[in-house]
Formats: sequence, C-alpha cells, structure tokens
Amino acid sequence: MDFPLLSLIVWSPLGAAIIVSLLPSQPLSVPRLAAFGLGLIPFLLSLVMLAGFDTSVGALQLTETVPWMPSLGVYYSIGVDGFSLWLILLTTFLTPVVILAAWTDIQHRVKEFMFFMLLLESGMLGALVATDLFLFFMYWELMLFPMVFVIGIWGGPRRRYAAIKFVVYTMAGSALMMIAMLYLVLVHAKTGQLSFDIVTLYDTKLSYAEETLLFWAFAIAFMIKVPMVPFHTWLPDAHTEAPTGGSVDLAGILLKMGAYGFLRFALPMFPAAAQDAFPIILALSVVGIIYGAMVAFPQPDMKRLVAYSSVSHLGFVMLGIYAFNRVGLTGGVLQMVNHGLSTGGLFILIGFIYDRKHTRQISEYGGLWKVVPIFSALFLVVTLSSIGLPGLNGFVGEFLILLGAFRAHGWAAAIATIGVVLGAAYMLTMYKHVVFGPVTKEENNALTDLTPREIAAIVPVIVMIVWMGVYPKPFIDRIEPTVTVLLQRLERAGANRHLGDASRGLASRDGGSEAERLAVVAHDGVAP
Amino acid sequence: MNVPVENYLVLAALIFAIGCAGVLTRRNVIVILMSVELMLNAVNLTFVALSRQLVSMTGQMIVFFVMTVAAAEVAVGLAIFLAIYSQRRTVNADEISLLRW
Amino acid sequence: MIAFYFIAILTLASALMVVLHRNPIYSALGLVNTLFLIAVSFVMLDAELIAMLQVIVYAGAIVILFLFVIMLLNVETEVRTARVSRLGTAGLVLALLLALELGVFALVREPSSGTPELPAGFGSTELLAETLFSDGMLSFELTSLLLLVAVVGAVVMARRKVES
Amino acid sequence: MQPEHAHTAAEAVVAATSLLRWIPLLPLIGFGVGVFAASTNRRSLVHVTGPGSVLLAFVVSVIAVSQLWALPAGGALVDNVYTWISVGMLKIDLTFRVDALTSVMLLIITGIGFLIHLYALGYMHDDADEARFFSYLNLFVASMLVLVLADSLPVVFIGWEGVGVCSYLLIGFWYQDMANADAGRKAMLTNRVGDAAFLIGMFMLVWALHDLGAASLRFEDVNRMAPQLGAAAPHVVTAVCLLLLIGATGKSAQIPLYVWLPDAMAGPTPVSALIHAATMVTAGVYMIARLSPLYVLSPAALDVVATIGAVTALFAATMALVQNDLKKILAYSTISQIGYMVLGVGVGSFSGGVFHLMTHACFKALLFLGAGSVMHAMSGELDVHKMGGLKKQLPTTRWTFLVGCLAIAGVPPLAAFFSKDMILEAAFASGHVVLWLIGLAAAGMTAFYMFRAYFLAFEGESRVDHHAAHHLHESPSTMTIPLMVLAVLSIVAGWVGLPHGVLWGDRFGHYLAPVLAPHDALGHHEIGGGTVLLLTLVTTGVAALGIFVAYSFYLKSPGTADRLAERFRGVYVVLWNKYWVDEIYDRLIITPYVIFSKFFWKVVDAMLIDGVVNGAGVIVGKTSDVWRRLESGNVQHYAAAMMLGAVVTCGVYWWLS
Repeated sequence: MDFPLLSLIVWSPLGAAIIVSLLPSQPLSVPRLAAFGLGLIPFLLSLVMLAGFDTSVGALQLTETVPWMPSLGVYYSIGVDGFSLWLILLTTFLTPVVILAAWTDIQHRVKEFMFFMLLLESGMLGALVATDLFLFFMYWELMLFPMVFVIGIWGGPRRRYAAIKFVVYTMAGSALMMIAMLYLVLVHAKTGQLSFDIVTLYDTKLSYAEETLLFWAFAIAFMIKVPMVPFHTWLPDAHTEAPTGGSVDLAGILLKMGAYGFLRFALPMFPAAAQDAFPIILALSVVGIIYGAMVAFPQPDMKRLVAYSSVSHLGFVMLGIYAFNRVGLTGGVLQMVNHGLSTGGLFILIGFIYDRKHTRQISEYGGLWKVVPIFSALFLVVTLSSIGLPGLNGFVGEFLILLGAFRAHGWAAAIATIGVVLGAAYMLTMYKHVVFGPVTKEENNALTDLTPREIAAIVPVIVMIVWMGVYPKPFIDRIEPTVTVLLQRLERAGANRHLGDASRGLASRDGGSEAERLAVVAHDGVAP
Repeated sequence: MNVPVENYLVLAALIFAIGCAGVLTRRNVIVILMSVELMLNAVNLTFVALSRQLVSMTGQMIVFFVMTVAAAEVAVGLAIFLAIYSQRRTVNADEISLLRW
Repeated sequence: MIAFYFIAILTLASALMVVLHRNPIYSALGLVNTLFLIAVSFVMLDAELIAMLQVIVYAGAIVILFLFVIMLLNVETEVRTARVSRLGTAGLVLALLLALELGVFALVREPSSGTPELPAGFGSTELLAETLFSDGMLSFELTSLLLLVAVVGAVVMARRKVES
Repeated sequence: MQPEHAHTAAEAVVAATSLLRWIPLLPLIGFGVGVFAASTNRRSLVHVTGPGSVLLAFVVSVIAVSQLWALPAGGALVDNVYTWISVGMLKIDLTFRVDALTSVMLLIITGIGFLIHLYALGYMHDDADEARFFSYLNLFVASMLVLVLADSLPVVFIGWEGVGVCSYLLIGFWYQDMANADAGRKAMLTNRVGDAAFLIGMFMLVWALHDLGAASLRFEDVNRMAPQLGAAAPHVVTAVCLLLLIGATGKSAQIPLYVWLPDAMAGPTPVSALIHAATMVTAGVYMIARLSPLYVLSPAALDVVATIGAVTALFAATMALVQNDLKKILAYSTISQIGYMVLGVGVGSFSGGVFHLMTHACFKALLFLGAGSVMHAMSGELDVHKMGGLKKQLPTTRWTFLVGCLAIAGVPPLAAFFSKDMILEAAFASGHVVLWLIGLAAAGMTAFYMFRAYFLAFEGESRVDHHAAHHLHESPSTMTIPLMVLAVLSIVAGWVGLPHGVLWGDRFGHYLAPVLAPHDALGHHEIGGGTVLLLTLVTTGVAALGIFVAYSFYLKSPGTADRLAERFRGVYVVLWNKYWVDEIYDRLIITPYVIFSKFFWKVVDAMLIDGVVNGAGVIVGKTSDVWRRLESGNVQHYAAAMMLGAVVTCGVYWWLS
C-alpha cells in the first residue's frame, strides 16, 4: 500500500485529540463541535478503507511496516482483515455518535473529556490494526488509561472504586500477557531472529507444555477483557459508574478486544493448546450466558442490568468462537459488532433519560411511554435487537453462533439457547418497568422527549441495527474469508499434533470438517 | 609525577566516604548539601584520574557535565532551603518531613 | 609522590572539617579549601582546564552561594540531638564500610602498569572542546537546557518566598 | 406481472414472480406510515392506510392465488427476493413461495385481517393511540404473511418471532395498566420458551441434512430429503419433530405452554380476534402441516402431537365451562379448538387440521368481534352474569353471535360441523379411539359453554346494571358489516370440505393434497360410509346435547348451574382456579428462578467474587500499612538506606569477583 490509509485512520483521532486540547475550552460548544467534526474524519477514512477492502482475501490487507526499534525486532506494522474490519468501522462510527450523545451529559471539563474520548478511539483503533505484538501491547495499554480517566473523572458516585477495579483487573491480565509475550519472543529468538511480528510468531516451535502455559496466560488476559465469568465483576461497576460516553465505548468496543484477542493472538499462535482448552472455555461461556442473564434479571439499576447482559452476550461470542467451525466463528465475529450496536444503543438511550432525571434506578421510572413516546419507541427497537429478534441485528449473530456451536458441542448450544429465553426475560422486565404501567412518579410527568440532537445521535445506530438484521450478507462476506484462514490453521494444528488424545482434535470432533474444507475449496478457490 | 592511579582512587574513596558521613550525620541541610558536593568532587577526582590513566578525554568531559549539574543542583537546592526556611523557620533535616506517611 | 601525600592529607583534613565543624561557616570554608586542593590534584593529573573550572565554578561561585545563604538565614551552630547521633553512628559505620570497600576495590585489582605517556595537548582546552562538541554534543545542549530550568526553578522558588 | 413458467424436472410447476414480495411489503409500508402518523399525530392518515394496506395485500394475494390456480395442481409461485444469510454451505434466501397451503393461509390472513381492520376502525375510534394501534396491527399482518409465505424455516422464524413481538405489543397496547403489560410479557416469554426449542430443532435438522449432503432449511429440500433422513437417522427425525412441536405449543397455546393466551385477552378485542383466534395462534398447526412429510416419518412424534392436541382440547374446554368473562371463555375455547387442529394433524389428517384452522378463523373471529361489539355497547363490561337480554338492543350482534355459536358447536351444515367431524373421523379411523372419545367429550363441552355464554348474554332477563343500560346501543356499521360477512363465511366455509362421496366431496383436502403428506402415509384403515354416518350422528348428537343442557341450565331453569356447582364443589373449585397451573408454574419455575438470580447476584457475585477481588485489595492495603511506616519523611533515613544499598551492592560485587 502506497498510501498509509490505515495509519491515517489510527492517527487521525490522536491528531483530533491534540487539536481539541489546543482549542479554548469556553464556550462549551467549541470543544463539542470540534470533537464531533474531527471525529467524523476517521469515520469517513474508514469508509474509504471499506471500499478498498478486498472481499476475497482472508489474509491481512492494507498492511504497513515501518521499522521502529529494529534492533529489538519491533516494527510498526499494521493491517486489517475480516476480524478487525467491522470492529474498526464500529469504533469510528460510534465515536462521533457518542460525542453527540454526550453533548449535555458532560458539563465540566468538556474539553478534557473530548480529548480522552478521541485518545481512546486512537488507542482502540491501534489495538485493532496492530500486527506486531509489541505495538499491540502498547495500544492495549493506551486504551486502558483514557477509559480510566473517563470513569474516574466524569463517573458516578463510586467512580474511583470502579476505575481502580477496572485498572487492577486489566493490569493483572496485562501482566500475564506481557510475560507470555516476552517468553514467546525469546523462544522464537532461538531461531536467530528477534521478532514481535505476529505472523512470524505464528510459526514458533513450542513444546506442548509451553504452548499450553502461554495460551492460558494470553487467554486469561483476554478472558478478563471479554469478560468471562468469573472475571467479570469489574464490568458492572465500570459500566454503572462511567458516563454515557464511557459506557458506550466500553460496551461497544473495549469488551470486544477480549474476543478479538482470542481470534488474533491466542488461537492462531497456540492452535493446539487453544483447541484443547475447549472444555474450560466452553463451560465458562455457557455459564456466562446463563449466569449473566440470571444476575441481570433482579438488577435495580438499568446500566447494571445492561452490563450483566453484556456478560451474557459476550458468552455467546465466545461460544461461537469455540465452535471452531465456519458458521460459529463467523457468527461470533458478527455478534461482536451486533453487541456493540445494540448495547451501545441501550447505553446511549439510558444516558438520555439519565440526563433528565439523574437516576438509573428502574423503580424511579414507569409509564414513560405516556410521557416520552419517541424515546420509548426507540428504546423498544434497541431492546428487541438486544434480545435477538429476527429482522434486527442481534438475531443473525445469535443464530449463526448457536447453529455453529450446536454442530460442535450440541449440549452446550442447547443450554446456551436457554439464554435466549432468559435474555428476553430480563430485557422485557426492565422495559416493562420503565416504559409501561401508569406514571407512578409525579415528577416524571415533566420529562421531555428526545431533542433533535439526541435523535440524530441514536438514529444512525438504529439504522445499522435494522440494516444488519435485514441484509447482513455484506458483513458476513467480508468476515468469512478470514475465518477460513483461521480454520485452516487450526485444523492443520489439530492434524499435525501427535500429543494428547487424538479424538479430542478438531478434525475428528467436527464431523463436518472434511465437507467444510471441500466447501472452502469450492467457495474460495484455494487449496486447503 | 608518576603517582600510581590507585592512590588517587583511594583518596577519592576516602573523600567520598567523608561526604557520606556528612550527609548522614549532620542536621543542617546546608551542610548536607556541602557534603554532597564533597561526594561529587570525589567522583570527579576518580574520573580525572582514570581519564589520565586511560588517555581519554571523555572522563574530563563528564567532569565538566558534573560541575554543571552540581551548580544547578546547588542553585535549586539553596532556593528550596530559602523557601522552606521562610515557611518553617528551620533548616534542620530531621524537622522537615513532608514525605512522612 | 611526596607532594601527592601532602596534598592528599590536606584534602582529607579539610574534608573532615566540612563534615565535623558545628558552625556552617567553618564548614563552608573547609569546603573551599577541599575544592582548591582537589583542583591541585587535577593539575597533577594533567587536567589544567578542569582544574581552572574547578576553582572558578566551585570555589568562586558555588561556595560563595553557600556562604551567602548561610548569612542570609543566619544559621546558628548546630545542636545535636539523641536521634541524630544514633543515626550518626549508623552513618559513620556505613561510611567507614564504604570507604573500606572502595579502597579495597582500588587496591586489590591488578596494579596499574605505571602512568602512560600522554599525547601533546592532553587536557587542553582545545581537546576538551573537541570532545565536548563531538561526542557530547547532545548532552551539552541538554545541559544548557538544564541550567536554564535550574535558573527558572531557583527564581520561582525564591519568588514564592516573597509572596508568602 | 405475468408469471414466467419454468418447468422443472419434477412434476411440480414452479413459476417465478416478483409479485409475492408485495404481499408482506404493503402492510409493512402501512406500518411505516402508521409510525409516521403516530409520531406526528396524524390520526386520520391511518384510517386509510391501516385497513387500506391490508386490503391491497388481499387484492395482491387474490391475484397471486389466481395465478397459482392457473398452474397445474401441485404448482407453486416463487419470489426469490435476496440472499439473507450465507455462510459456507449454509445459504438462507429470503424467498417467498405460494402453494396450495400458503394460498389458504394468505386468504385467511389478508381477508379476515382486512375485515378485522375495518372493524377496528369503529372499535378504536375514540382511542387517542389509534395510529399506534394500526401500525402494530399492520406490522403483525406483515409478519404473519412472512410466516406463511416463507419457503424456509429460518424465514418462517422471522415471521414467527415477528408475530410474537406484535402480539406482545398489542396485548400490552393499553400499557398504562400494568396487568396488560404483564400479560404481554408473559405471552412473549412463554413463546420464547417454545422458540428456543424451535431453534434447537432447526439446528438439529440442518446438521442432519448437512450430513446427508444437503444443508438447507427450505421446506422443499426438507420434505424431499425427509424419507432419506428418516432412513438414516430416525431418532433425529423424532427429536426434530418433538422440538418443533414444543415451538408449536408455544405459539399455538397448547399444553404445556398455553398459559399466556387467556391473559392475552387484555389486548383490544380486534387483536384478540385477529391474533389470538384467527391467525397467529394457528401458526403451529400450519408449521406441522407444512412439514407433514417429515412428521409422518415419526409415528411416535405424531402420537405425541395428537395426544397433546386432544388433551388440550378437553382440558381447555373444561376450564371454559365455568368462566364468567366472555373473552376468557372465547380464549379457552380457542385453545380447545386449536387442540382439535393439533389432534387433526397428529392423527395424520393434515388437511383436516388446516380445514378446521380455516373454518375456525371465520367463526372465532366472528365470536370475538361479537364479544367486542357487546363490550363496546356495555362500556367495557365482559362478565356474562352482568349481561342478559341483550338481543333487544344489539340485534345484529346477537344474530351473528348466534351463528358463530352454532358454527363452533358443530351444528350442520355450518362450518365446524364439517371440519370437526373430519378430524374426529380421522382420529377414529387411525385407531386412536381414546383420543376420539376425548375429542367427542370436548365437542359436547364446546357446545355447552358457548351456548351458556350466548344464553347468559343475549337471552333471558337483563341483568345489566343501571348505568350501563343507559348507554346500550348497537355498534356502528364499520363494526357490524364485518360481523355479517364473517357470519356468512361461518356458514359456508365448511362446504368446501364435505365428507367423501357427498356431492362434490372433500374438495379442500383434494386441493391441499399435493402439498401435504398423503393421508394414508400412516396406514389408515379405510372406514366405510356407514361408519362415517354413524360417527357424524354421534358427534352431532353430542353437540345437540350440549346445547340442550345449556338451554335447560341457564334459560329454562336458571339456578340449576349454581346448585350443581354447590353439589360438586371440589370440581368447581378446581375448574374455577384453572387447575392452578399458573400458580404451579409460578412456584416451580419463576420463584426458584428469582431466588437463584438473587443468590447469584448477592452471594456469588457480590460476596464470593468481589470478596476475593476486594479482599486482595484489602490485603495489599493492610500490608502497605505496615511497610509505609518505613517512610519517616526524614531525608537522611532515605540517604542512609541508599548508602546501605551501595555498601551491600559493592560488598556482593567484591564477594563475587
């Protein structure tokens, strides 16, 4: 690639952040407008990237490599493939939306808030495109700290507890990952080449024990981020205390980094160990689906409820990934985007109502349809998307995940399907208590319906929710080739390995893999 | 003029130790700072001695930098003492414990 | 050799005076003395320029600054407390140990094979400048920045006093 | 618009057309307009687009059906819109397909749907949220049309869930009463349980077919591959059929998932008529009929289907006996009648089930709309004991309601006489004599409770309270015209499916035959004409008996019923409390669920996991509390420590070297 488009996408939010920080902070509209306007630039650039994305290729595209610390084998190397493409777009899409949604939510230190949001965007984008472990790790940490500040400065009453919990949880995982990363690089260095490049590291020769240990080190870091039960308790606190913008970015993109980490690093780097880890990860996914849904049910706080629903939904994503077949993996990747949209939308809407009433307690509301019908109708759409109504985005992902998982692990998928019922239970219960019934609180009669600015913020999300539900094919088409590449890698590792019980290998577990592989040939025209 | 380099090194070590003792035993921060200067000079002496032994100007160059840093350190240090004195009416190290838990 | 021992003993004596004398003014005078004597050592080590700088910068500027501040604060003679003397004991022990170690270091290693012949102009301004502006260029520039910061810092600290 | 004929290798003629997509699209556009009208408060707009869009859909449907009829028997119209999901081998197209079975459903949905929309114009006239109502209703029709037009299971599922959501929204339409919102949520959640089973069934089916080399969920493929699948993996067929049946019991309100339907009467009456009587609740029956080639391969699954149908028919009928709320009576009656349909498909008479579905749509919509008309006149009163003698004030409603009652009771020659007969006959013929007896008992009860309601409401002395009596009036013509049309339909709808050998015979079954599994797939022994006649007489006799008992209890000697209730107190209490099924579900499922949820939240999450997390923090804090005392703040202490470090480092270095 001659033109560093991807770099531009990653760095433009940083530039925007710096510009915003140099502007005067009063009147408040200056940083707001500037952040919104500049926040659109990465989105437009990423649309250009989408147009240039080659649908038929599963490998990394638009790659850029510049020596950074060549003596240490560290390169600034970035690229995009089917796993990261939609997450990048989701990031650049959600940031202007969030800025628009947080317009009045943030009243003090507006400039600083906008600075951190844009910095956060840059960090997230960097982590999504990095194909060098060192670079990835740097961005991984870079996206942590703006979020900590966002929670810690603009958060709710328990913001400090939430922020510290978030940092400690994440850093605990990061520490493990860093050790594993260095170990891996040093093992690889025995070949005489010091490299942090992940594609190079994919081929590191590891003993099975080493591979297993390293896999778990990476996996735990990512499991915390996903988050999977029992590493999830930072999420409800962080979500609940964060301001709207923070919650949306947290739910929309940050959580995806865990699952993305599995796809980009843990699975392809340690394919055999990753596959053998399936009983534990699968069990935790299913437990997460049910457990998250159950704990969400009695929550009195809307944001906390949605936070637990994220635990449940991300359990689906992990279930799809661990199906290790084309349908499940594609569904998992798609569901990441879906969850970002629907949960992001929920947080935006809850933020709107919080702006007016300054409480998130479900019991403080009731009968809102009478007072704020537009809000209620939009809330309904997003709620339905969250519970996976066919025709809206949530269904497509859930359907593919469960379909794929059913092939690989029938019982797990069957139990997970119960999560679909439970998901409806807690979402509809919340919706009922907030929107239906008589107006029980006198002061709620004074609530005003959404302003045009707020509608402008939420409608793009709803449009995407409907689009991805009605016509998901363009999304799937761009994910699938990359899934193929990963599957081939996993199957090769499963077949080459002579360790452990052969019947636990992927190839024999998934009876359809032979046919699938043939389908791959027919579909992509590449030899397996 | 053929004093072995070891002699200078021992001399420097002794001066350094004296400086250390000063830093640890005196209460007056100004004297402590002076003792620090002693330690710096001991190091400088080592540098110059070894510079000659190894026939390299780098040692002398570093002494040059050390002097600069020392000058800056004294300027800032004394300014801090002035400020502290104006607030607390003392220049005794054991009476200044802002970092205490 | 005799000259060296003479200078060395004087240096150590004045250094001890810095550390031991209760009156800071005497300490400062001891410091001047020490610095001069070290400058003499520099000359004996063929570092004329450094010796010159030592006299000008240290004896001329820094010690004057010390004296100035001592006068300004009107510091009285130090009174020792029990706490300090306990620490002092520990400090003396530590200092002795350190001296021992460093001395042993210097002596135990293989004795140096005499003093090497020096090229012409070693220690001269010209050669030092050459080193300074080639190898130490960046450090030199950074040092200038450091001095600037120190000046600003000192002024800021001093001004705060006026405000309060 | 002319379909281009494409002759396939198979005998069936499939014609491609792009007409079909307009059938669901038109109500969907109506929905969009409705949303616009609701948000901008243009109520008059939906008066046109609400019923209008459904009328247009009806017209298009009629055109489509006439095109279908132009094709040879067994033909179909297909409209491939676009590829919805495509991953690897799995390709799900959004394709609409009209064959004989779909054509019946299409006409029911758009035809009766239009009548009900028309009725709703009058019924909802005074409601401020009219626009919202019509937009939901249009969305429902669109979803329902997708459900029946779909040519594959996933697309059916779009409609399947779509109608569920519309039902949820419409039951809770008057959201300000929390009871309505609760009823809506209950409906949605109960349905979701079925839907989860539906999904699992779908997954099992598609992978089973995948192993046979044809991963597809198109009905055509499923039904074509069914025999192969049955041979390769008979237990999979049974499992799939049973899972889909659970899905059907949710949507079609059968045991054990019927509990939502009586509560669903909280919605506006047109909704009850359209969704909870005529269309949505029959989706389960439709689905089983659609997959009949699969179901006939598993007699075990079919036996379960038939048993559930028969037991539900009787069970619901007994509960209807003692209800006082007119709409609740109709709700239990609906459950019972759908039980008949499920019984029908369960005993292999798929066309019989669909036939009853069609006739039921007519007379049950009629009955519900009649009840709505009564309710309209009575200012919302639904207790039959507070009515009586309404025939004077509400003549049209009374006559049409009477027709509906006669039709549902199975009085010849009205609709249910033929359809119910056909099912019972099939049950008998297939050797399920017990199920036949159960069905017969339910038929008698049906006649009894319907006429009980009729006599209490329309005949006899007026028990209307003073205030309501003042307002009594016949409904406006937008409401009565649909009633009359439906009354006519309730009379004639049965005539398309006469018993074998009578006049033109079973034209309906004949029409559907190419689509459904053959009647003899289960090995029915043919029963003679004499037996058929005998069975018909028995059924009719039982119905007449039911009507007579109702007459004598409630009209001739009022008070008999109360005495009877006193005499059989235990039975009455059980029926009155609806066998405590709701309470049992509550104790067995909901309460433990809530308790466990709170346990996980408060104990596992807050105490166990956060306890570990916060405990780690506390330990670090306490330890630091000890260590921080080293920080004396005295700079010389720090210097001493540094010095010590230097001494030790040097010492170690010296020691080592």
